[in-house]
Amino acid sequence: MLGILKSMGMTARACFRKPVTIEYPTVHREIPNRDRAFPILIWDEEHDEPFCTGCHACERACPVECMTVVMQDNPKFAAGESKRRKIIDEFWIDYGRCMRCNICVEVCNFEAIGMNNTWAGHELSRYDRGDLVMDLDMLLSQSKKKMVDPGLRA
Amino acid sequence: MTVLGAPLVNLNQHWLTTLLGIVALTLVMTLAVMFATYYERKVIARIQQRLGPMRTGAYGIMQPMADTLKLVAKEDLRPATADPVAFELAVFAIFIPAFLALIAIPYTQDWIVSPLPLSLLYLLAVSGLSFIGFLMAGWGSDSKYALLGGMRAAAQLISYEIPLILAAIGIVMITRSVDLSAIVIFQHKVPLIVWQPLGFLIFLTASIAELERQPFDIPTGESEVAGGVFIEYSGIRWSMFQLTSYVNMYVFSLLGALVFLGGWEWPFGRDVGWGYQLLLTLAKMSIFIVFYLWVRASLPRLRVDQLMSYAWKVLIPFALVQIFLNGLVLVYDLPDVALLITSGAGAAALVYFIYRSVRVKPRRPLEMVANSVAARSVV
Amino acid sequence: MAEGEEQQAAPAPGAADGAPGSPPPPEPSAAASGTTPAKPAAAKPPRPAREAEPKEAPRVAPPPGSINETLAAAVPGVAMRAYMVPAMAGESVAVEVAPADVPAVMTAARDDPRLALTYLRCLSGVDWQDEGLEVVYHLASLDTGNQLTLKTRVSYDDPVVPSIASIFPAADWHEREARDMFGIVFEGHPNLVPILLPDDMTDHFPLRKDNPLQEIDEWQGENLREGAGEGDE
Amino acid sequence: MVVEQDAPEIVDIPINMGPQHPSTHGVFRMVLVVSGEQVLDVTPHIGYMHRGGEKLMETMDFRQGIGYADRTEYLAQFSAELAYCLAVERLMEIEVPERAQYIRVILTELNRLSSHFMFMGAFGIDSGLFGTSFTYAFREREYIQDVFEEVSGDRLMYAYFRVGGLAWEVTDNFVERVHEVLKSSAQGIRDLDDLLTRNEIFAARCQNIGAFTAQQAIANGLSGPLLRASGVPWDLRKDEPYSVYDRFRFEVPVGHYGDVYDRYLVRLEEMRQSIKIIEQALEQLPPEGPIVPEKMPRRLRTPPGEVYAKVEAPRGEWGVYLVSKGGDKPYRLKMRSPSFCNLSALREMTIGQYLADAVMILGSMDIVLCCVDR
Repeated sequence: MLGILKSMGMTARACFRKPVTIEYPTVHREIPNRDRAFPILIWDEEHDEPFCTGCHACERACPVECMTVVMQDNPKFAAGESKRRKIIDEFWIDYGRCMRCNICVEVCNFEAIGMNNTWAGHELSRYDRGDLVMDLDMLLSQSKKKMVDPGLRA
Repeated sequence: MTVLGAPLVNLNQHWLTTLLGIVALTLVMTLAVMFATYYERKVIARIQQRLGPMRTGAYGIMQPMADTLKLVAKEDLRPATADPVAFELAVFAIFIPAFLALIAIPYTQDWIVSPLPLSLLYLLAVSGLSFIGFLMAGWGSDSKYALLGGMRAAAQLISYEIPLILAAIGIVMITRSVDLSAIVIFQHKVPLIVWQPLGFLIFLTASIAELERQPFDIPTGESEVAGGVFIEYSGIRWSMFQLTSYVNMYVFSLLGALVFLGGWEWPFGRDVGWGYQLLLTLAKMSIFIVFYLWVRASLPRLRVDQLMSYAWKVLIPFALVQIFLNGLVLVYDLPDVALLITSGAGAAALVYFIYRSVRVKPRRPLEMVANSVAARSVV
Repeated sequence: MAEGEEQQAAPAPGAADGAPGSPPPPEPSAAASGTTPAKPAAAKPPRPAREAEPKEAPRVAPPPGSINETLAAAVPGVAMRAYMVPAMAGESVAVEVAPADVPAVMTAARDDPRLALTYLRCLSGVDWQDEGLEVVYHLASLDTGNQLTLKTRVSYDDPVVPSIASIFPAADWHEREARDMFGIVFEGHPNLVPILLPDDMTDHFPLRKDNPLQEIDEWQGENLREGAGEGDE
Repeated sequence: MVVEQDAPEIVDIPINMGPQHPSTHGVFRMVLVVSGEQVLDVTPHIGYMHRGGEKLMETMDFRQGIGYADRTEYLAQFSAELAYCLAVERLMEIEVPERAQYIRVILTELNRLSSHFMFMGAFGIDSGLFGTSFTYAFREREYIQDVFEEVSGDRLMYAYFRVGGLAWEVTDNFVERVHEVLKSSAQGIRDLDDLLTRNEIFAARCQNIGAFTAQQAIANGLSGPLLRASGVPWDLRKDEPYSVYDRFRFEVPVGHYGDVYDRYLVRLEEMRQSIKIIEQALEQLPPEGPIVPEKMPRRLRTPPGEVYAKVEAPRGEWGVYLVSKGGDKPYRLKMRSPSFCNLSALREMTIGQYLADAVMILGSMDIVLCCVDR
């Protein structure tokens, strides 16, 4: 009896506390800078090209084999505009398979890949899982538009 | 004790008026139930520190509309192996009695669809019908969960019907009337809760059980029988079950408000106009509703055997004690205050008995081992 | 690392019944050159020669007074091979017995008050390919702190081990799992049906080494372009 | 008149509970044979979530495997990561720096808190509460996850421990944040305590059901709170201290009855003890220092050997039996998951109880189906 009253007292007290939930799709919680969504590639503003040289390090280290990298000779290197001999040609990441372990970021020697730390990196639901395979343009677009300051590095 | 006569306040007893009353009542009740679902979700959300529905309309006020639309538009399924007659009719077997109960309730002095001289008896009788519907639904669904739920519902509803009726008999003994209007008018000076605290406690617990709400929601227990009798129902049929359960909540809240809290009569008397009377009735009804919601959000569910023993070993004996005490007072023509004393003592005894019997038995507390383990010389 | 290897190396000469070929000759030398100040000649840090890396765990004899002696005393007449593996050093002694002796040893280990190994921690199967299948029992005592690793080997052709589910009820599901994954038949088990695998999957043992992982069918690159939208309606 | 031939035959009904049932905590199925409300027999069916994690981890090197350890035990991810890292570290004989050890302990204990909160919430629902305990528990759980997210970047699959230490430094305000969270967690524990512990209905539902004696618990290989509730003071943090657990003063709660109520109480008390441990660890945490050993090999290659590393996860003993033949991948990796071992005692506990109690007993085991099926 007393315990039941205690329970009911507890719930009555809680009634006057502030609700802790938020209206999610319209209100977004602030996410920390380190937040790890999905990997994206980073754009080198200075040379106007991606940092990525297509060295396959991340592809090899990926535990789930979600990446496909194709390397090419850098045309800008031939023109003398860049110091990168090789540059990324094609890059696919299957977001449907990626397990966001940050290993690709850790093994990258050029800081060319980073984890998206914006809400755009989380709200990625698609109607077709094929749409979750991101190509080079999509991977670079956020960094190009300076929408993201990639968070976590190691 | 004086017995107040029952000046029945009739509408013009024309069948058309009655029919209009019934239609209006059904519509109003449907809206009221929609509001109740919204209200319940909001209240429980606040208790749980959530926001509750917020997205349809301002503060989610249109949420019940959206729910209704969704439920009505949903595909109505019937399992292939279900018994079609029992499955389909079960809905009505539960739905109709709940609405039938509404016509005998005096909302104000004049607002009553069908004034019956036996309205209290009628109300209890009608509300006791619904267990047939639960059995039909449980049997007709051809699902083991539904069958279990139906059996539990039947056992529970019948068991708790008895203390409910016995508590009502105590009231009837004092007021010497089974007409609700008369009972309300009897409480002109003092609401019956004062004279019958024990009966009130019994009524309150038994009504929660009749409503199958926590902690007595055993027939529909989500975590055990996964919805019980409703497991195979969907769409409009399921929503009718829900509608019924909320209508029942209103019925019992109104009944409690009228019988124990003085309804529209106490404390302002009969002459304040129907607006105030209605407001008064609704205010008293909402006390019960808030209590039901609050209990729902606070308490876990009893087990079947505990539920049954609570009805048969606690509530029914105490209800009989109440009747006996009332009989003593009436036979020896003791003053009214004797009712309060005896029933109050009975209520105290009930509370003490429950306290004693359900008290968490003192057990050896956990032993806190700080160091003995390390002393076991682990390599 | 260097320190640890020296520690390993120290008891190695005393290894009485370690596995053949277990003496680790490359490691002391690697450790020694690692600890000595850099020689000018060996400008490159001396890599521990990969080829020379031992393929078998170095086994050392358990120190005298270890639990295996008690065990041997408790079940006389059972052939046992006791050893320790460096990483397990100081914790648990491994004892290898023949499959037929497992129930007797287990019963003794549980009931002998000196051992009191009442708690079966874990039961794992290991596929050693050419050397057959191994069942590893990890036992512990909650009273004395004793630890024991019991091992038994069976061949691929006749993977039968007597069940210990009647001795340790805890082994029930573990044995079913080992049957699922390795096809080890636990004789006398009350209910040896697949537990993690589908009920009809009784002829295919996923964790055996002859079951390589299936190639991942990639949803990217060229594959995606060719197969895009295929099978999607 | 005797109507024997017309007497209905009374049959025991087999009830299929799961794989989709509100209270099986995942895709778990049990077939209960009931006579009325009494359970006569139980047959648990597991394996719906079996993903071959052990096989997959055989193909992954020691860094890649950590992500899979997370996914195996998704309520006590840090414990699973820690066991995996401990196994590899023992095999490679890596000494983990102090600071990393302390941070590991802090995070693992916070993880225990969040896991037990999950238990409290779900258990309340099993007992029939309309989600109130769940929201209170999840409120605190979310606060704890906020810290995990700030540190590791993810709310659920942290992949933060590495062989040898940690993947990266914690945030600058880590200590203050943990203190804040501890404060709110203490509040959450009080709330749940008020809501449930003394509640007579809850006690009546929990007491004296699913009781196991110490002998039964040991024989059935139970571990963690279930074993301790049965009266066996066995906690790996005390008995076989790993990491830096031997430096903290805390107590191990031990029950006497071994029933569901004791399991609940043990978990509640463990949460308080966890707070104590974290507070001590925060005090002792070296403010500076490396988080990976200085002489860390670039490629993680283990010598051949085998090791059985175990940690006290919130659900019990999480063991990793790692067999290596040398190289950068395990040759065989067996995960001794506490949920699996505890669940195997379900049958013995449930038979003879009521149907509603079967749900409570299953709830009191606090299983994680991913961890059962691996």
